[in-house]
Amino acid sequence: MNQNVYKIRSPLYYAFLRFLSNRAALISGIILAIIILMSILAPLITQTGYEEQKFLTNNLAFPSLDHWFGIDDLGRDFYTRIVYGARVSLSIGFVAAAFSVVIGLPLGALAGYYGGSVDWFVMRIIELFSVIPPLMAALLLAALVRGGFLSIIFIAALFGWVQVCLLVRAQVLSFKEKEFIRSSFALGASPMYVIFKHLIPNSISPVIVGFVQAIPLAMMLEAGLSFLGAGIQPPLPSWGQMINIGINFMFFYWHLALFPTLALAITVMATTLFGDGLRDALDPTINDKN
Amino acid sequence: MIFYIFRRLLSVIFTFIAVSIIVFIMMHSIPGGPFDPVDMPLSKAAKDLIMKQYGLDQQLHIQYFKYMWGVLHFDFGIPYQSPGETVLELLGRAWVPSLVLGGLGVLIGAPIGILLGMVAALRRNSFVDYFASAISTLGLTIPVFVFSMLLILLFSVWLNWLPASGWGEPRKWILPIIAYAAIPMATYARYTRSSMLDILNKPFVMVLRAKGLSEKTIIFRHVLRNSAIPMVTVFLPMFIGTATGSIFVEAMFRVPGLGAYFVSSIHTKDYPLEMALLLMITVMFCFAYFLADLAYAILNPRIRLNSKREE
Amino acid sequence: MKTVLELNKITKHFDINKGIKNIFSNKNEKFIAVDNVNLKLQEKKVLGLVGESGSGKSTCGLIAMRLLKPSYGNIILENNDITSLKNHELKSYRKKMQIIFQDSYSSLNPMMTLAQIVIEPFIIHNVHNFNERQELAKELLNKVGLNKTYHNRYPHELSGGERQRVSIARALALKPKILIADEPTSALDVCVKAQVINLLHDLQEEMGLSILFISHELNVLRSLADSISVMYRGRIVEEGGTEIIFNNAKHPYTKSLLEAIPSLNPHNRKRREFISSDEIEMNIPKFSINDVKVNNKSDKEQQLIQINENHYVEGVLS
Amino acid sequence: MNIVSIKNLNITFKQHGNLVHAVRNISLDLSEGESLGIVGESGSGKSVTFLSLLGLINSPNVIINADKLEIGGVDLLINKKKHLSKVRGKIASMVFQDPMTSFDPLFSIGYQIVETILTHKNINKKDAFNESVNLLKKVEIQNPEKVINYYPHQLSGGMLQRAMIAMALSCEPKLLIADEPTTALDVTVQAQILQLIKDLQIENNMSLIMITHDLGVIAETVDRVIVMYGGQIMENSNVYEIFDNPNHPYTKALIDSIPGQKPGKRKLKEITQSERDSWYASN
Repeated sequence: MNQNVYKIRSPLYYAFLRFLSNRAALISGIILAIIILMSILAPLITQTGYEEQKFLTNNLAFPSLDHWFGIDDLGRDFYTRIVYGARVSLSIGFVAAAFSVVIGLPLGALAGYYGGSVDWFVMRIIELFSVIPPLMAALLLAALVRGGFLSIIFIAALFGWVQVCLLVRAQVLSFKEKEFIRSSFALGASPMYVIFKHLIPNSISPVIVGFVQAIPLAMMLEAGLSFLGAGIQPPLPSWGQMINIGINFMFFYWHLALFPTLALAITVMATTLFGDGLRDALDPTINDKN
Repeated sequence: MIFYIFRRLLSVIFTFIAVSIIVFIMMHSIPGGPFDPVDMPLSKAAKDLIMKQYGLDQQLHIQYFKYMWGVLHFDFGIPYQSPGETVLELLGRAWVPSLVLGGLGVLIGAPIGILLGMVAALRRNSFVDYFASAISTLGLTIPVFVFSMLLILLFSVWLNWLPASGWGEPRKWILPIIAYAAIPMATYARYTRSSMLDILNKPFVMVLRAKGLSEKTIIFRHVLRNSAIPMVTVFLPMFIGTATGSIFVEAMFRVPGLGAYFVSSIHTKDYPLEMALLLMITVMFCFAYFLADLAYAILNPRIRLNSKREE
Repeated sequence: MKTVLELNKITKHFDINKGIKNIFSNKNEKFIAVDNVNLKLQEKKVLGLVGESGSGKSTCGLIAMRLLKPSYGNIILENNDITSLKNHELKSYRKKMQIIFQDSYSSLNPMMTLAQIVIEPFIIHNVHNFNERQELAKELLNKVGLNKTYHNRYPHELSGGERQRVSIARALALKPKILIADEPTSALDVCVKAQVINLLHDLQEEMGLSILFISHELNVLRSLADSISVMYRGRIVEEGGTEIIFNNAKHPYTKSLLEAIPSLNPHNRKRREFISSDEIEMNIPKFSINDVKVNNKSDKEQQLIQINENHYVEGVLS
Repeated sequence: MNIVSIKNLNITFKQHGNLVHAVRNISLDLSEGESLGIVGESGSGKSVTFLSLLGLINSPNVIINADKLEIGGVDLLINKKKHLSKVRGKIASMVFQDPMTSFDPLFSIGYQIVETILTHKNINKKDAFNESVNLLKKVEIQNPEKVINYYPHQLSGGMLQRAMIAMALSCEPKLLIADEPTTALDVTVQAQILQLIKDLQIENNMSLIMITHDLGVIAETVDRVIVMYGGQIMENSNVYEIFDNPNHPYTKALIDSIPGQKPGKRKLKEITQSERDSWYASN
């Protein structure tokens, strides 16, 4: 090692380098950032609120210069509704993913660390979840809690935690056998010390990957339920809801169907690709591409 | 071997009962009953008569046990929305469109996906590799109803080649089948590609080359055989998932399949139909996973011939 | 000579089926990894524990460190039995005994800098304040030959030999009396192996360490160990001073081990005769009472027969 | 006639941006029936040289160029694919380090040996099967009729390595390349495998290339030794020369740093970084 000033490089720095080299993930990361910005600055970049029916006169008008996405069936500016739809979709995605991590991380860590009956119990619950058809159960739940913002988050988190739990459990299981865990036990460390000082810092990558991958799942579930009328109730704008309305006008007013569909597709794809990029960057052992 | 099968059957029964309880309670706690004045303007007396006739006035747990007793005798009760037939008959009728469209979707989608995955793994960083990765990413990320919407917009609305909806003569089947095929194709493309790449990097492939085997023999006789095992275990659960119909595809293409009936049974709170649908699909998933594990154990000699290492 | 660490009648069973999801047979076989082993580690001495893979030598190391519960037998550390102490009671004893492993990469937390790794023992036993800890860490890293530029580097930036030095530094942080080395040099290249052996050599003398050195390489033990115990299929078959073992080994297995070491002189190449495991079991050495030291304990338990001052062999006393 | 002749072989790897010179103009010749040992630390390029010889390095970002690259008279520089198929398994075959991962887990040992025989000889399956049973006998595997139908996970490391040697010899190659064949095995099993390779080499008048980091293996099995460091050949002379009076300092250091040569606890000779830098830059 040459003696000059040696730049200290943490493993996360190299993960960042690997992420930058993955063009697809980078581009989708930028798109995702733009969409997030758009939804935060929604009031600034839209003319009216998402409810004001100011353009009843030229109802269902096609996209024009002053109304980029045209007018919807109730005379509201469609571009505004799409932008506010982003806010709904993303917030549900992020909050549900956060809850998925809040539920999945501890369960995964405990199942992985203690094994035995704890692990058996957690795995039976996961088995139960993987056997019930997800959408049908979600529909049933949505009907039970009468749809709405918070209940959708609850349902999305209910199905999201399984993924995070499995990722964390696998990571803890593989690290539990590592010698540096044995060494710290040999030093006299208590289980709590080992979990917080060794296992959790090394589980950052599955947690981040689990979180980012839970977002598109939650968004898709919200859009699906809203599409079936059991999700977000009007007037709160949701892309799934708009697509449902869009079908009826599809033959004559294509813009009502096209824009929400594209919006949802782009957002979900950007998030998923961004998540995949993170996963490959954080865990170089999965040599998928080259 | 029998010991293992017995343990798995036990867990299937346990799951069946657990799911039935959860669903039963959830179903009945949805506010409003099947014969509310809102849906059907009925006088109080007439409503009580019907409730009595369907046994809905009894206490919840009694209803549950009566229902489960019926299930044991394959009597899933009478659907409220079409009292003329039993739930089983309705399901038999309703499953045909889902099975045909979903089934064909998987049977078409999976092989194409496998082919794409194989070519992508063999021609790495070539056009096909990027195309296959793009297809698999698209397929897995775009929600199915969005994809169906795009199909309808493209082929029915603008190009006007295919009818947008309906179930009947085969021309109407094309779009739903494509919609169904998207996810299996994408999953298998990605799955085949990564499992083949994984096998290709294994040391024994280098030994095969050093032995002088031709690249073709190595791929078809060894690499494919090794990467086939994970693919076989994925097939059955995926087939069940798709062949029981997707609510979205059936809603978008107005197909009277299981998904459609499920949605309507929730709105009309058609308890027997709802329960039967959910339980049937859950049991099928249980068996699918069980058979998948069994197939994995049989195909993999390491588990089939589980003997100590010969000294 | 004071015994600092003693393993007394240690036995360890593993049942085979619990581990792998065994589909095709549910009969429950027991695998005996360690069978009634007695080991004594003298103060300031290096005891070599040699045996092939699957002989149970690493299991003994883990049991001695109380990282693995023995099925039977007890561990005596400086004359107190620590076999069934609870974790918090055991903590003070932990300071006296430390372990280093073979796979140097997985013995260091990839997310921690080298300084943090070496400081961890002080944090666990909360000794010294923050500045003292930094100072001690620098000192420890220097002692194992890693200058201050290594201080906040990460494990993935180090070579195998360097990583092994860090785990040695961490093990010596609390100035233990006993070091258990579980094949620390097996995965290293020839030259790096020599450096680590020399390092252990110096540290042993400087700190008066007693080392239980577990290895499958007899030649490594020849340059490092004062006495050697030979393990075969979970039991000790021969024990004695290093040169005694090298020059007149009695047990057939020890002989086959010595025979198998490739000689470094092409001139004395020779064809070797190999004996199978059943032949080893068949001709266990036999000794008559009179020509053997009289103080052999007569109880059946005592497996090893003392045949002279510092040499014990598994054998039949007739 | 030389079975192997290599002139100025250079192998460079492109790793995200910078070029790593794994092998720097290596030249060596091996005559028929001769046994050559390649010794060096990990990363000295000893394995890469011979893997590239048989075209077994298929990563896209590797550049291999040489003035001459010939095995058994077959020139591997021009239209590699066709010529390689003539060489691999027939003229030259290889034995690898870890027997546990060198067999396809889904096929029995017998199948994988018969498969090799049928690739090179057009004889019917029955004869190929009998031939492979004899091969297992030749590598001293007990009751070969039973073992032939076993799967790789049912055999121990030593047995699998013997099966791999049998597979390598199935088409009577003129050259056997053994890449650290005994590193993953126990000491007693290692001695048996080395002796087996030696006997088979003499019996079939085969040339042998033994790649290892262990000078003991070299002393036991080969006639000539090439010491490699940093992708270059440091010394190339017969085995007695190397051990009796090594002339390159690196070879001396390698020999002196081997533990356990003399009785008693003693320190071993170490190599300093400055020495390493000087050798790396030397020729």
